[in-house]
Amino acid sequence: MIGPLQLVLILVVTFIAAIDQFNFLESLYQPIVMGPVVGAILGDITTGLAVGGAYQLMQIGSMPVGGAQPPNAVVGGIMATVFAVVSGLDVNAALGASVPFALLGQYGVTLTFTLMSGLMAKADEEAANANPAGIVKLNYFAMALLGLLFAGATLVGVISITNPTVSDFISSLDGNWIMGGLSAAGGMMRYVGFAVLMRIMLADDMWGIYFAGFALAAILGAAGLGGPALVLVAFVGIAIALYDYNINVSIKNAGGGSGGVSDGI
Amino acid sequence: MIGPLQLVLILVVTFIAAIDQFNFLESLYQPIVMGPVVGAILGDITTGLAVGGAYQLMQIGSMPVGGAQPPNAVVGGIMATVFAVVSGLDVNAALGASVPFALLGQYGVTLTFTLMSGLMAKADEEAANANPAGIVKLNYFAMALLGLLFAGATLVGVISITNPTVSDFISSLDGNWIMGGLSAAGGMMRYVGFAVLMRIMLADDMWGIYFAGFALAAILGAAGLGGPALVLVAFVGIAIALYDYNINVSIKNAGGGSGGVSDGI
Amino acid sequence: MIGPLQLVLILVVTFIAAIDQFNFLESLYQPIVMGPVVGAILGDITTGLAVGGAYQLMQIGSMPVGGAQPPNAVVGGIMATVFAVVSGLDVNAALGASVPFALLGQYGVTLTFTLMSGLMAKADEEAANANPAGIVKLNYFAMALLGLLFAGATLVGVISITNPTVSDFISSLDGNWIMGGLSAAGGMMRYVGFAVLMRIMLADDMWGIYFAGFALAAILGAAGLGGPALVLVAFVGIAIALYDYNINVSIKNAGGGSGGVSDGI
Amino acid sequence: MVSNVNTYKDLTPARPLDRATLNKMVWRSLFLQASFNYERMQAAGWLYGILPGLEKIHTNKEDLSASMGHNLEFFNTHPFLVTFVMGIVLSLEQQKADIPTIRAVRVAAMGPLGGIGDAIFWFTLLPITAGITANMALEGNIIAPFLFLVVFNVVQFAVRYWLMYWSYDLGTTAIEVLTRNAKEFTHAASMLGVFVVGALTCNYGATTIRIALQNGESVIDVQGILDGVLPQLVPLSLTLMVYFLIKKKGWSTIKCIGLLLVIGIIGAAFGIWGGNYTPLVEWYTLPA
Amino acid sequence: MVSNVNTYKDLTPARPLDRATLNKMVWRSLFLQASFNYERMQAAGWLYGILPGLEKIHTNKEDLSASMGHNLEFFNTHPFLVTFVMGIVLSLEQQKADIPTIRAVRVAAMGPLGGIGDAIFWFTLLPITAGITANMALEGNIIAPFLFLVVFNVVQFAVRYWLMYWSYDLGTTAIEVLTRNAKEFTHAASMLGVFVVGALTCNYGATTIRIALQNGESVIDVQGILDGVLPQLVPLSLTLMVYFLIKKKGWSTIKCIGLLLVIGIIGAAFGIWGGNYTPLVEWYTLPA
Amino acid sequence: MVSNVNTYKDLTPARPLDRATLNKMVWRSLFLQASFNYERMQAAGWLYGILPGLEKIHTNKEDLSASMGHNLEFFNTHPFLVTFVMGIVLSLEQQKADIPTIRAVRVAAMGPLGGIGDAIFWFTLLPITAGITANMALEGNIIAPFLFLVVFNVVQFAVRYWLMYWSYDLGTTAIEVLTRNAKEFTHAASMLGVFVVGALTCNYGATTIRIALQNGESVIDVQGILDGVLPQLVPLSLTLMVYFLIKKKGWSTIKCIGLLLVIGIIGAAFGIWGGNYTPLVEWYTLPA
Ligand SMILES: OC[C@H]1O[C@H](O)[C@@H](O)[C@@H](O)[C@@H]1O
Ligand SMILES: OC[C@H]1O[C@H](O)[C@@H](O)[C@@H](O)[C@@H]1O
Ligand SMILES: OC[C@H]1O[C@H](O)[C@@H](O)[C@@H](O)[C@@H]1O
Repeated sequence: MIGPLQLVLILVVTFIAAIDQFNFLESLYQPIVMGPVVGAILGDITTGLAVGGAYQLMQIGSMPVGGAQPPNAVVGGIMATVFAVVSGLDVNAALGASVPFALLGQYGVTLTFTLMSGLMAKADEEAANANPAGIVKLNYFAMALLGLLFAGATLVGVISITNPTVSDFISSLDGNWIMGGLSAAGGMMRYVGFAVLMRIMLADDMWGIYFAGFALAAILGAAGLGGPALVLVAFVGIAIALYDYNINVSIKNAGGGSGGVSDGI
Repeated sequence: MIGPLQLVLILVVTFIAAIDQFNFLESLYQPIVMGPVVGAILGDITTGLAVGGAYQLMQIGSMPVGGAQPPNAVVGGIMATVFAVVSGLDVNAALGASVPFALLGQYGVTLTFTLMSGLMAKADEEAANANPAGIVKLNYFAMALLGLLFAGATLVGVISITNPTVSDFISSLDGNWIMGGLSAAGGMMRYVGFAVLMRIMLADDMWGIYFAGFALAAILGAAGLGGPALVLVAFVGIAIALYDYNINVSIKNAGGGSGGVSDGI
Repeated sequence: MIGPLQLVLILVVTFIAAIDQFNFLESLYQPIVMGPVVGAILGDITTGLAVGGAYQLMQIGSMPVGGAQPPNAVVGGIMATVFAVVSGLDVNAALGASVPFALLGQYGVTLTFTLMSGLMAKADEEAANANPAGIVKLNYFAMALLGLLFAGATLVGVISITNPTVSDFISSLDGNWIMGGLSAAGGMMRYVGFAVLMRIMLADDMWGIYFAGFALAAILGAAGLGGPALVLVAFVGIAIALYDYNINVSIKNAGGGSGGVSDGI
Repeated sequence: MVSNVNTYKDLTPARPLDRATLNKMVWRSLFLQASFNYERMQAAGWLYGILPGLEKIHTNKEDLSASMGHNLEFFNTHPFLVTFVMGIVLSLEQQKADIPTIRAVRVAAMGPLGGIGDAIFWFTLLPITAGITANMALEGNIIAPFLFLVVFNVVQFAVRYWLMYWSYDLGTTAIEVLTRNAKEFTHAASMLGVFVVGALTCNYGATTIRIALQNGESVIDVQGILDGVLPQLVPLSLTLMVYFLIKKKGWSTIKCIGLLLVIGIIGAAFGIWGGNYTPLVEWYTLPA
Repeated sequence: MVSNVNTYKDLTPARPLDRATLNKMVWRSLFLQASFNYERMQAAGWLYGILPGLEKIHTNKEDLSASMGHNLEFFNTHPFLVTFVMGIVLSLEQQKADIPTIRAVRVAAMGPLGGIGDAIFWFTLLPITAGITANMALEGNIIAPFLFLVVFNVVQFAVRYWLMYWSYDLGTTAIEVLTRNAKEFTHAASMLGVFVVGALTCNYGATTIRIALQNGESVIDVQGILDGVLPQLVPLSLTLMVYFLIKKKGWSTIKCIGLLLVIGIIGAAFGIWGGNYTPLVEWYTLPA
Repeated sequence: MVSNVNTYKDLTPARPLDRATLNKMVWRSLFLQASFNYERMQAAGWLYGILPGLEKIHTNKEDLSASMGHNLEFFNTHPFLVTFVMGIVLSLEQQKADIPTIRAVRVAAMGPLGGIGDAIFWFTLLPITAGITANMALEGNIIAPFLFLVVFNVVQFAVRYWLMYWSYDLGTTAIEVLTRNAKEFTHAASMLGVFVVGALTCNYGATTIRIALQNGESVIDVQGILDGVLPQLVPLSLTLMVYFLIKKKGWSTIKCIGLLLVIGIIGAAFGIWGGNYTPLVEWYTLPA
């Protein structure tokens, strides 16, 4: 059902998206883009668009922060589109069926990040030799590695699901509790992102502001302002931040530098 | 219609609740508990539960603060249940008919608190003699006094309403303007509690924050967040309080102690 | 259709309102008052009330600030009422048809304010001669001038629209894009007022607070609190202002005057 | 009775109180208001609560008498937070601090803790737990009262225990912490309290206006008009009125309660306040 | 005209002004803007307002002339708050303060009071009272205009009277209060004002987009999409644009008004702005 | 590898970098994370990005080696904001500042910029643009992906360019600005970030409870009850749990992700989490 040219094109797109997820535009790889692109390759751009949009909404807020990897949207998004167009699953089922591949992608990233740690000694060597070309090459190599790993994962995915046994099995998973659990877990990944941000930024005196932000979002949601919520949150947040900055600068100047930002209770 | 054992049980329960309203768990006495308990004694737990729940909602926010007594929920709640189960009034009518008894209870508390003032001289004597047992006894005496007064009030209440003339009269009061006025006044009691709190806490520079709290609650109510309103108010309030604390400590440290919390405009 | 007495009364009312828009009660001139008054003169108080209310709502928020003149509500409101009662236009059409006259009024005010600039030299002379009466006369003169200009504009308006050609022409303008554009522009005039206020008050460190106010109003609107919105905004604003005052006074006192209000980022 | 002794006879610090005594006093703290009265409020209940500690600390009869004496002075705080004051005061007693110092600390702590406690426990925790479970009760769910009792009391006991141990263990440090930034802490806590009370005024406003007039086709609904000006305007006005009477006119709360009773009944006579009743004077007909 | 006299001839403080004169000046303050003009704005109306006081204070013709002269300099504030400035200035005149001092105080007060007054009276009190009563008027209630006039003017007169007496009585103290923390007061008041203006921008935003396109089954409603991004985005953008033109490009308000007229009309020609009209160029069909 | 050289050999400031080199580095900054790894994160990508500048500045091989060496130390910030760090560091390199100074500035800038950038770009800009366009996509609008790419990348490139030029031009002044009020700036920026993260926790909370029980006529809907206590209570609890594990128990993020996977799957086995699936253990029947 997938011709060889189509397969090659999908692998090329995967290669690019894998790199783009951390480099270059850091946006091409998003499901809302990959969905229609893969859809177009497979001859059904409309379905691709629908899957891409749905996947995008599902994973909104699950971003890598400080390097923490949620289930991977690149492999996930591409495979969901393949499921919908080729296996004919409906959008929801396609989303569910793609979860194991998203986990595979997550694993691929973690693997690359671990392997690349080993190459840092090599980088130090190039630095010691004042050899810029070596640094350049090392970076290119890492991107190629990630791209190839992802293309490989997608290849395995595409081939296996065109195999009737596998695809029957996967379809049968729809509505299964494991899939339900993976989806639920997928939705929870963003909390890791939030927690990491809090570890970075939240000083002891800022717990209140965290809960205040929560409260504001709750109000906006209940008032039917879910859409512009974040813009309005930013408005209020900027007011608070500017005020905080000005007051603390005033305090510092008043006190000849001895005071300044308090260190919490 | 009320057997002797039932009567005794009700009086015992009243005795306990009267003490509990200021001591021990300070929660057993609440209508939501007393309703079903008295209902169970009278053989109709379901009605008791309904009356208890309704009374609880009606008097929410009417708490004694600094000793100021609103109409009494103990006698009120118990008598409302008796009205509903024994006299067969519907929930609303039972609530209304119980108001005079709630006022009676309020009077009982005020009386006790006045009487006990007189015993403080006795307490001083025990202290002068370094006699702990005397202090213990004095406290037990006061609780027993309150319990007995309340049991008495309930006894009068129960006996009088099982008297057909009295009960007919009370039923006839339903929808009467005096009952309406007493209910309205009951709803106003909480404002005294609020005002007392304000007198305790509200410095001149805090009028704004009072109105801001009011505004936030208005928004929460309008946005359909009446339920979680107070939690969200607490979230925002904690943010404000923490910020205030940190800023004022910073100011104090900056200024070598000369500045600190301003004393209002 | 308009008798001579009615015409005279309208001109007298216009004369008074023209002065009142900047002096005396500064409220008589509002469309909600002028509508029913002119309606009464023309014998249809009900229509006058309706037009006055509608015009008032349309121009709410368009106030002169720092002397900046929006389309004029005095001539506009009076003419809209005349249109509705005499020409029988429905309320919306009457509002639209009155726009050119509102622009005429705006021009009249600008003209007066320019002319009066020239008389300031005369005022200096009276001051040099320590002649209070001269100052008094000058002020009376200016008010009379404005009143007469406005009465004139209204006279022209009333006469021309009782002329069938003119009135047919004006009716034909209803729904025309130019009228639509004038209405849209009229609605935009208030932004000038807002911007002028911002130029006066907004220091660099206050951008946040501007957006916070915007956000609060957005929430209030969405929560269905459009009516009490400004009261609630004032509540919160007062809280912020009081807090700001107290904190900055504290900072100043802490630092021996060196610190105080910060001058923005 | 203000005691006239200023220092204890025996100034050797006593041995620290053992767990059993502390626990016992947590339990006794439940009866803080046993002999509540208008003269000294919780004074005798307070003394009852700390007696087990005082008896261990002051082995000397004279000192016990002196200590009991000054611990019978006016006292009032929130019942759930009293163990915090207990812990600090007992640690001072144990170290045989000057009596005026102990008094000052006791008085300084009881005021703000009273206000905060009322706002947090009587006006926030209670309404939330009782409100939710009351609604469950109205739906016939028999779990409701149990759920209420469990949640409310778990919080109550956790607070009482934890504060007792925390403040006693910190001992004088607690006082240091409390006093160093006391003004700032009180200010911030009061801000929180006032903010919550502002919200309560709106949230629990329970007074509505009944008046409504048929005006041709349409109905003039006074409450509706007021809501368009400011939701809960009547409760806000009444609260501010009571505050004004207490603060500026020095009214007692009992007098305010009386006034509200009068306002309630007279208002109902004229059909002003909302509710299900027939006014005495029916000067308007409710639209159908 | 900036006066070149710096001190009055007669430096003996005049007798305090009597109630009748103060009242008279409150009434005269109603005509502050009688001779409003682009050169000195309310200058001559201001002088008119305080003349009764000046005549009592400066019995000497030369001083009266000097005083009238410097009180004819540029002046602009909010009409309802002018009596506050009157009170302070008159108390300074009475004490025969230096003219530069009087000028400085007058100028310092008029600016912030102008901004605050506009925000509070023109943009808050007026819309609330006029808005509510206008809605009553639309329902045919003839009470509406009366209610509007009463509420609005009760506030106006209360403010004018109270400020006059308060600021005159405080006399120099008022100035002390005002000047000691003037920077802080102005900052706080401006915060309030800016906050309110931010809210007004959203609340009174009156410009909508009319464009809507049929797209197969569904309708692409531009205003709806914008509302999903930020309610009142267009009014906010236009306000910021005007602010930018005034602040950074130095445009006059009249030029801004002209620009908005052009934008309004050209936009309507292309059917961009909401409203009930037929565009000149119909490049899209409104979905039914 | 922490370099052991502290000053460059050649201390003559290099010529300012030309536009072409700056532009080139903006482009290279797009590949900051090319060789991302768990040991030094963006270190090698960071060096790759500034190499064109370093090569121009350090004509001497030894210095180039020293500079490359210390620029290979641990580095991590938000990719879109990296050019701000680039600009400052390059201006310091050009002036041949001490290596420890350069290191300190680099480290001081990368932390807060990382947090802020994540909050603003990953959690605000991205969800807004992707969210709106995803909804358009679901309606079949093929413009959606293009709109997303254009808006997102216009912002990205504007930010990258502008920050590079701004921070390089300001040069040492930027550092002065940044360091003078650095503590205050970081505090304020963190406040903003924390506030936004609080909002995100509520706004993007994606975990619901499926459990619902038929209770006679009525349905006990657990999620509904929780919403009555606090909307998004479950996401808040889970976030706080993860935060606690990371902060207090020192868990790695990978371990937290594993835990959530387990919680997700076990919960689904018992039908706890919302979603369209059949639990393994069906201990309750969903009401119809
Ligand atoms: O947290 C800062 C930064 O950390 C890592 O570099 C990645 O996860 C980025 O996506 C993130 O912006
Ligand atoms: O106000 C503090 C305190 O005062 C009195 O003791 C009682 O009314 C308590 O309920 C209250 O908590
Ligand atoms: O801005 C202050 C003041 O300026 C001018 O005098 C007029 O536009 C007034 O309406 C306004 O109050």
